[in-house]
Amino acid sequence: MDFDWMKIPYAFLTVFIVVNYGFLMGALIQKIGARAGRRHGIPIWQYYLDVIKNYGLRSSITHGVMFYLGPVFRLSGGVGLLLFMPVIYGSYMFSNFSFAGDLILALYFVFFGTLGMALGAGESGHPHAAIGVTRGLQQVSMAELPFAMAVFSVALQYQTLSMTDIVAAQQGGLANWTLFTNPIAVAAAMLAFLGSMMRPPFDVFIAPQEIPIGPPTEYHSSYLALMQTNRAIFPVAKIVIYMNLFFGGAGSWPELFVKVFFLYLFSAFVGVCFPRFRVEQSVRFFLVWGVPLGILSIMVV
Amino acid sequence: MAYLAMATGFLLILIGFYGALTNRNLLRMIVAFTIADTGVNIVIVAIGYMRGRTAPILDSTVSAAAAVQRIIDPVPQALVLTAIVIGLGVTALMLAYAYKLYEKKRTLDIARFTELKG
Amino acid sequence: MMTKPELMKRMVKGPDGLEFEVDPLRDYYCEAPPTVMPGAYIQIVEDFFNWARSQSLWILGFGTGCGAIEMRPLMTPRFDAYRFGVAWRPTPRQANLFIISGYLSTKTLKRAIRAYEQMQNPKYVIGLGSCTINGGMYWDSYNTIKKLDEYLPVDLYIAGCMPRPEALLAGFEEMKKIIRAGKAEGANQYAENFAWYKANQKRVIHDWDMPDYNW
Amino acid sequence: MNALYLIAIGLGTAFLLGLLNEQRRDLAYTLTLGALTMMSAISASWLVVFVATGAGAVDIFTAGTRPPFAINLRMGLTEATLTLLINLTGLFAAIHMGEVLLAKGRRAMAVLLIAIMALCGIVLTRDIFNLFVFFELIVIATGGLVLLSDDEHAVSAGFKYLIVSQFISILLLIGIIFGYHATGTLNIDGMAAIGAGGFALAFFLIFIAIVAELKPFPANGWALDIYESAHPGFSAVFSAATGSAALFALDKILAIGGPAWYPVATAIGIVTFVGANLLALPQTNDRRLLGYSSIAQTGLILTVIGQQDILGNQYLFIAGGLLFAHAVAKAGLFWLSDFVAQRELTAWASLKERPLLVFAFVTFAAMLSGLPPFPGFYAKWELVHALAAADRLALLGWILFGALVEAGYLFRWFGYLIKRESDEKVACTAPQVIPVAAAVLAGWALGFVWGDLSGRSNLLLVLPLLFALGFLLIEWAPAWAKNLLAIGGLSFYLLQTWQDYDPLRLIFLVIFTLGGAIIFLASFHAHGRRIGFYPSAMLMFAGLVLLIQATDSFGFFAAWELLTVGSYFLILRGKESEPHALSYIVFSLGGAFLILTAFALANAVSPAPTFEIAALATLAQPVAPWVFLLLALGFMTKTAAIGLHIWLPGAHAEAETDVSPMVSGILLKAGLYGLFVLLMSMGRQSLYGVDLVNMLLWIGALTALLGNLMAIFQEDAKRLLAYSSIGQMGYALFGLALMNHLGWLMALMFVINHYVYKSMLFLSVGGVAKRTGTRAMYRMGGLITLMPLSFIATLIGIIAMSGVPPLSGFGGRWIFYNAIMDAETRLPMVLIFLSGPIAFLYLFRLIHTIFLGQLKDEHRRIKEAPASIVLPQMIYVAILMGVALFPGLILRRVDAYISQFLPDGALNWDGLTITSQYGWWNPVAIMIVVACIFLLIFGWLLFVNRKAQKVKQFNIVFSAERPYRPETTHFAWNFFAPYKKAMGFLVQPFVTRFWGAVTDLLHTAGDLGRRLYNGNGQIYAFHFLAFVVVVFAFKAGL
Repeated sequence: MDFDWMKIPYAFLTVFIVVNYGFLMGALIQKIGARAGRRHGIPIWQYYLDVIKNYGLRSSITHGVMFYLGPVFRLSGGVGLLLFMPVIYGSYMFSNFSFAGDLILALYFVFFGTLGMALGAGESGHPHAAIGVTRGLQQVSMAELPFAMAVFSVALQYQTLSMTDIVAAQQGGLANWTLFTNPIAVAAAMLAFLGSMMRPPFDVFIAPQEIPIGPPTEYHSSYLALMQTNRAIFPVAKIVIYMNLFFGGAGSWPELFVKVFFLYLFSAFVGVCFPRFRVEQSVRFFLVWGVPLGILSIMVV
Repeated sequence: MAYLAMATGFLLILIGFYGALTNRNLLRMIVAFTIADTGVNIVIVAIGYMRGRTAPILDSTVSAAAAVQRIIDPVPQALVLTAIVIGLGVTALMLAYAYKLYEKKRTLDIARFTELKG
Repeated sequence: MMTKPELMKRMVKGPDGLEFEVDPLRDYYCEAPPTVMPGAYIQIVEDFFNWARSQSLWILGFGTGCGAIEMRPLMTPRFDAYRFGVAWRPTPRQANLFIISGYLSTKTLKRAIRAYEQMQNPKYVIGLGSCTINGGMYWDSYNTIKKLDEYLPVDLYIAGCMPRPEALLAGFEEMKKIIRAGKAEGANQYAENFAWYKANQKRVIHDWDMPDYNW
Repeated sequence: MNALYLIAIGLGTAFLLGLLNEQRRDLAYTLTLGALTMMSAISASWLVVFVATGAGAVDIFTAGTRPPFAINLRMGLTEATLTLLINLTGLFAAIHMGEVLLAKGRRAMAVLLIAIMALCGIVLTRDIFNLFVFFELIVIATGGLVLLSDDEHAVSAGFKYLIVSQFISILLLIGIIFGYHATGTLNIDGMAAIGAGGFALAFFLIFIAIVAELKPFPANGWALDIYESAHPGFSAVFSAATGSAALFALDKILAIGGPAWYPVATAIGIVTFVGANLLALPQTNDRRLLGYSSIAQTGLILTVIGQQDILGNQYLFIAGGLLFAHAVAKAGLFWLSDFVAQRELTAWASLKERPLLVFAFVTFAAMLSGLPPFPGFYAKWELVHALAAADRLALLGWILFGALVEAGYLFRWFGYLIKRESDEKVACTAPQVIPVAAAVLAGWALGFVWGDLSGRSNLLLVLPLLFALGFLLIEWAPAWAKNLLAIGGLSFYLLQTWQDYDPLRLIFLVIFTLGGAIIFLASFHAHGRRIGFYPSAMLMFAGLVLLIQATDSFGFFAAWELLTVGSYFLILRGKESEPHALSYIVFSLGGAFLILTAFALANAVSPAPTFEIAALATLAQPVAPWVFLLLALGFMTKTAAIGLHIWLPGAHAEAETDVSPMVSGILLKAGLYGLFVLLMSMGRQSLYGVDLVNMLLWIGALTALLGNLMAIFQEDAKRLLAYSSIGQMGYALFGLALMNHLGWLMALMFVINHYVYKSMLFLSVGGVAKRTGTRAMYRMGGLITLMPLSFIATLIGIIAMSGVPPLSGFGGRWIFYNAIMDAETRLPMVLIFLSGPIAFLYLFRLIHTIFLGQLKDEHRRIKEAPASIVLPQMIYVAILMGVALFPGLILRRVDAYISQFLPDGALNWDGLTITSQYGWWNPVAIMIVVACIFLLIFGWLLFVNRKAQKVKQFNIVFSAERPYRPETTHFAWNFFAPYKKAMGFLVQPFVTRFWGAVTDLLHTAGDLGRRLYNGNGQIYAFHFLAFVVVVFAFKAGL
C-alpha cells in the first residue's frame, strides 16, 4: 500500500468524471421524475448552468467561521468518500486513496460531511436550519442501522472488510452478486439506501414546502454552488459503496455509469410514488421493516 | 414440705410480675416489684435449706468441727443479704423517680409518660 | 415612534454581574449600506456569466398579488417553465428574480423590500400587470403602491390585468434577453441611489423599525 | 499496681467526696478527675506490661483464699484494654460534663465514680454474684446519671429503665441461685468446668438477663429513650463503656454455657443488628439515631461472640476491632452532639464552619461503617473471610446488608451536615472539645494498631495514602500551592514506578496519575484555600494507584474502598450533589461488599493466608462462577452498567467544574480495570448453563444503547455528558466481553479515548457553565464568537467521540468492526450498531445549543473560560491529534501484551498502516488526504467568495419578517422531539423506579418497626418478657 505522486492526477480525473456524470445523471433523473408528472422537465445541462450562475453571483454574506466552513466540510466529505474507495475494480488508476482505509473508513466518512454541514447550518442562527438538521440526523441515524447490519453480514459472508476483495468475490457472472448470494442483506441495505438518499418519502428535512429547505436555508451563491457540486458527487460515491458491496462492482466506467444510474433510478422511482414521511414515521418504518431484515441477514449468513 | 418456702417464693414472684404488668399506677408497680423482690429473696434462702439441719450459727450448740454435718448451706443466706440491700436501693430510687414524675405531670399513670417513642 | 418593547434599548445584567446596555438595532442587525458590485473584469467573462444567469432564472416564491396564481400553471405539464431553466426557490438568499405579481399594499411593500434586500447581487425584478405600473384599478386607494419603480428597480413589466402563463413565459424570454444584454443591473442601480429609494420607501412606510439595508 | 486498686480508688474517692462540704465543688471535681486518671493509668500500666512481656492473665484473690470460697478478679490483656477504654471514657465524660457536674455538686461526681468503678468491676470479676452486684450498681448509677440531662423527658426514660432492670435483676438472681445450687460454686471458671448441662434453665435465665443488658432488638425501647434524653456525655459512657463491659460479661458467661449457646447468641445478635439498622433509617432525632446505631453495633459484636467457635484465634482481633471502633466512634459522636443546638439531623449543618469538627465527624462515620484505614475495616475483612470459610453465607449476607444500611444512614447524615443550611452557631468550650479530639486521635491510633495486628499490609504505612493524608496537615496553605504539590506528587509517583508494570497496567497508571495531573491543572481556577478538596482528591488518586499496584485480594479491596471514599467526598462538594453523592456511596459500597464476598468465597475454596489475584484463575469449579458473578456485579456498579447506573448522572453532573472530569474520565476506569483483571484471570465462566461472559456482552450492548439514548433527551449539558459516559462504558464493557484479542484492544482504545475527550468535554462545558451561570443548554447559545477556545475543544471532542475518520474515535470503531468479525454471538452487535449513530445525535445537540444558534442578551459580554480551564483542554486537543496520527505508540506494546492471553487476531503495526486479518487502516494517510482535500476546497471557496459581508444574528431569512427575540429564535428545547415520540418507550425510568421502590420498602419497614416503641414503660417490660419466652422457645427448638 505505498503512495506515489501519480495518484493525485488520477484522483482529479476520477473527481472530474464523477462530477460531470453526477450533473448529467441528476438532471436526467429529475427529467424522468418530471416526465412521470407528464412535464417536459429540465434540460440535461441545467445543473451546469445553475452551478456556474451560483459561482458567478457577485455578493454573499457570512454568519461566521463555522458557517463559512460548512460547505467546505460538505464537499470535502463527498470528495473524500469518493477518493477513499476503489471506484473501478482492478484498475490502479481509479483505486485512488483506498490504501488509506477499508470499508469501515468509507462507512464512517459519510458522517464527516453531515457533521460539517450540521455545524455550518447551526452557526447560521436560523431555527429552520437547526430543525432541519435535527430531523435529518434522526432519520439518517435510524436509516444507518439496517445498512450497518447488512454491511456486517456481507463482511461475515466474505470474511473480509476490504472492498476490493468483496468485489473480487462477486466477479464472474450475475449469479455471484451479493444480490443473489445474500438477498436479505441487500433488501435491508436497499431500504437504508432509500433513507439516506434525501428523496421522498424520507426528505422531510430538505423539502421546500416543509421548513424552507432545512439546513441549507441560509446558504446561497458560492456556498450553494459547493453544495450543488457535492450534490453531484456524494450520491454517486454512496451508490458506489452499494454497487461494490451488493451489485458486483464496476470493471469499467460505462459499467459503473449504468449501475449507478439504475440504483439512483430505484430511489427516484420510490420517491415519485410515495408521499413524505414525518420523522417519527420514518424512524418507526426503519425499526419495523429495516431492523428485522438486518437481524435476519446477520443470523442467516 | 421442704419445698413450701420455695413455692411461696415463686408464687410471690409471679404475683409481683402480674402486679407490675397490669397496674398502670406507678406506686402500685413499685409495690409489686418489692413483692417480687421479697419472693426472690425467699427463693434464695429456700435453696440453702437441707432437711434436718440447723441454722449456720457457730455457738455452743454447734461446734466448728461438727458444723459441716449439722448446719444448712450458709452461702445463699450471705447472698440474700446483699440482694435485700440492693432491692432496697433500687426501690428507693424508683420511689424518688415516681415522686419527680408526679411532680412533673401531676399524675401517676405510666401511660401518660410516652413522649419518647418511635 | 419606536414603540415595540423588543426593539427598545435596555440595560442587561450578565451572569457575572456586569451591567451593560443592549441596543437591538445595533446589536442584532448589520447596518452596512449596500455597495455597487462591479461585474467580472473581462467583458467576455461577464457575458458568459450573464448568459449562465439568464439560463438559470431562480424565482423567489413570494406571491404578492393576484398574479401569483398565474405562476402556478408554469409548474404544471401544460406550461412547464422548468424547460427554460426557470425554478422556484423558497428563500430570497438563493433567488435571483423577484416577481411582484400584482398590487402591493404598503404592508406587503415593507416585507417585499426586506425580501429584495436579502437577495444576492445581481437580482432582477419583474412587475406583473398594470397595478405595478401605475396603481392599476387601485389607482386611488390609500394603502397601495402606485408606481413600483419608485421603491424597487424594476427590469421588466408584463402587461395584462394578470398576464396569462404564456405571457409570463414570453416575459421570461424577454428578461433573458435583457440579462444577456447586460442591462439588468437593477441591484447596482439600487445601491447607487439607495438614499433616494429609501426616502421614497420611508415616505410610505411609517414604522420602518429596521436598519436601512436589511442583509 | 494491683488491679484491685481500680475498684478501691473509685470507691474510696466517691466516699471521700461525701466528706467534703458542699461549697468546695471544684476541689471535688479535681479529685474526681484525679481518681479517674489514676484508674486509667493503672489499666494502662497493666496493658503495657501485657503487650511488652506477653505474659498470661493474672488472678487477684480477695479475702486471702482461693475461689470458690472468695471472689477473684482476673486481669488479662483483654481486661486491661477494656478497663482502659472504660476509664478513659469515664475520664473524658467527666471532662466533657464539667459544668453540669459542678452545677449538680459532688454527689453527681460520686455517682459517676461509682459507675466507672462498677464497670471495671464487671470486666475484672470472675464471680457471678459479684457480677450481679456490679450490674445492679450500674443500674442505680445510670438511674442517677440520667438525671444530669436538661431534657425533662429524661425522668420518664430513667423510670422505664428501672422497671426493666428490676425484671432483669429478678431473672438474674434466680438464675444465679439455681446455678449455685447445681454447681455448688459461684465462680464462673468453676461453673464453666462443670458445664451448663445440669442447670440449663438456670443458665438460660442468667444468659437472657445479661443479653437484656445488651439491649437486644425487640426489647430495647427503654435504652433508646435513655439515649435520646440523657446528657450526651453520659450517653457516651452508657453506649461505649456499659456496652463493652456487658459484652465482655456475656463472653465470660458463654464460657459456662459452652458452644450449644452460640447459635442463640448469633441469632439474637444478627436480629438486633439488622433490626436496629432498619429502624434507624427513618430516624430524624440525632441522638435516637445514635442510640439505634450503638444497639446495632452491639448486636454485631454479639453475633461475632456467637461465632467465636469458627473464628478461632482471630476472634479477639475481630471482636476487639469492632468493639473499639464502635466505642470510640459512638462516644465521639455523642460528645459532638452536645455542640449542636437542635436535635434534627439537618441541624448538624451548623458544624460546617468548623473544619476540625467536620473531620472528627468523618473519622467517626468512617470508623462505624468499617472503611479503611480504621480497625472496623480489618475486622470486617477477617470476619467475612471466616464466615465464608465456615460456609455461613446467609449470616454473611445479613451482616453485609446491615452494614450497607448503616453506611447509608450515616452518609446521609454526613450529607446533611455538609450540604444543609443552619443559622445556629456552634457553642463549644475547650473542655467539650478535648474529648472529641482525644476520640479522633484514639480512632487513628487504633487504625494504626489494628493495621499492625492484622498481619496484612498496614494501610497507614502505605506511601500514597500517607501522601493523601499529608494534605490534611497543610489545609491552611493556599489552593495553588496544594495544587502544585498534588501535580508534583502524581507525576513523581509515575516517574518512580512506571518501569515495573506490564503495558496494560501502565496505560491505566498513566491515565490515573498523568491524567489526574492534567485535570489538576484546571484546579488552578479556584481561589482561596479550598478546604477538603485536596485530601479527598488525593485519597481517590491514592486508592486508584494502589488498585493498580495491588496483587493480593486485601490490597485490591482496600484500594477499592479508599478510592470509593475519596471520590464520594469529591462528588459531595458539588452544590446540589447531596442526594446523588449518597446514591453513589451506597451503590459503590454495595458493589464493594459484593467484591468482598467474592474474595471471601475464593479464599475459602483455596485457603491461603494472602489470596493472590492471579489465583482466581485456578479456582475450583463449584465456586468459580459465583465468584465471577459477584466480582463482575461489583465492578459494574463502578462502570454504571444499566441497572446500576442511576447514581452516575447526578454524581457527575452536580460535581464541581474540575471534579466532573476527574470522576468521569478517571474513576470509571477503575471499574474497567477490575473487569480487565477479572476476565484476564478467570476467562469464560458459566453458571447453571448460562455463559456469564455472554451475559456481560448483552449488558454491555444494552448499556451502550440505553446510555446513549437517554443522553439524547437531556436538557442539562453535564447530565448529557454523564449519560454518554454510561454509553461509552457500555461500549468498553462490550469490547471486553467479546473475549477476543481485538475486543480487548478496542476496550483499551476506549479507555484512552474516553478519558481524553470526556475530560475535555466536561472541562469545556464546565468553563461555559461557570461563565454563563447555568448548565441548562436551552439558556445558552451563540457562544462561538465569545468562547472560541472552548468551541474548538468541544468540536474536536465531538468529532473524536462520534468516530468520524480523521480523529482517534475512528480507530476505536475500526478495531470494533474487526473484533466482531470473529465473535461467536452476533445479536448484541445490533444494539451497538444503533448506539453508534445515536452518539452522533446528542453530540450535535451539545455543540449546537451551547455554541451555535442565537446569542442571548445577558451573554453578550461573556469572557472566554478561565485560562486554567482552557489550558488542559488544549493539551487534550494535542493528545487527541497525537493519538489520532500515531495510535501505534501506545497500542503496539499493549497489543503484544494481550496476545499472551488471546493470541489469535493480533494486528501488525509495521509501517504507518495497521493491518488486521480483515482490513487495514492508515491514520496518517487519512489525515493527510482529508487535510489536502479540505484545504484545496477551502482555497477554492476563498477565491470564489472573497467579499462576503459579515452579518449579525438577526440577519436571517425569517419569511420576510423580523425575528422577535434571541430566546424565541434559538432552537434548543426538546431538541429531538420526534425521536422521543418514536423511541421514547426505551427510556422510561424503570430502573430508577425499581431502586426507589427498594429504598421506600426499607423506609416503610423501618417506620412500621418504629411503631413497636409506643413509649409506655410497661409495654417495654412486656416486650422484654415476651422476648425471654421467644428466646427460650427458640433455644428449646434448636
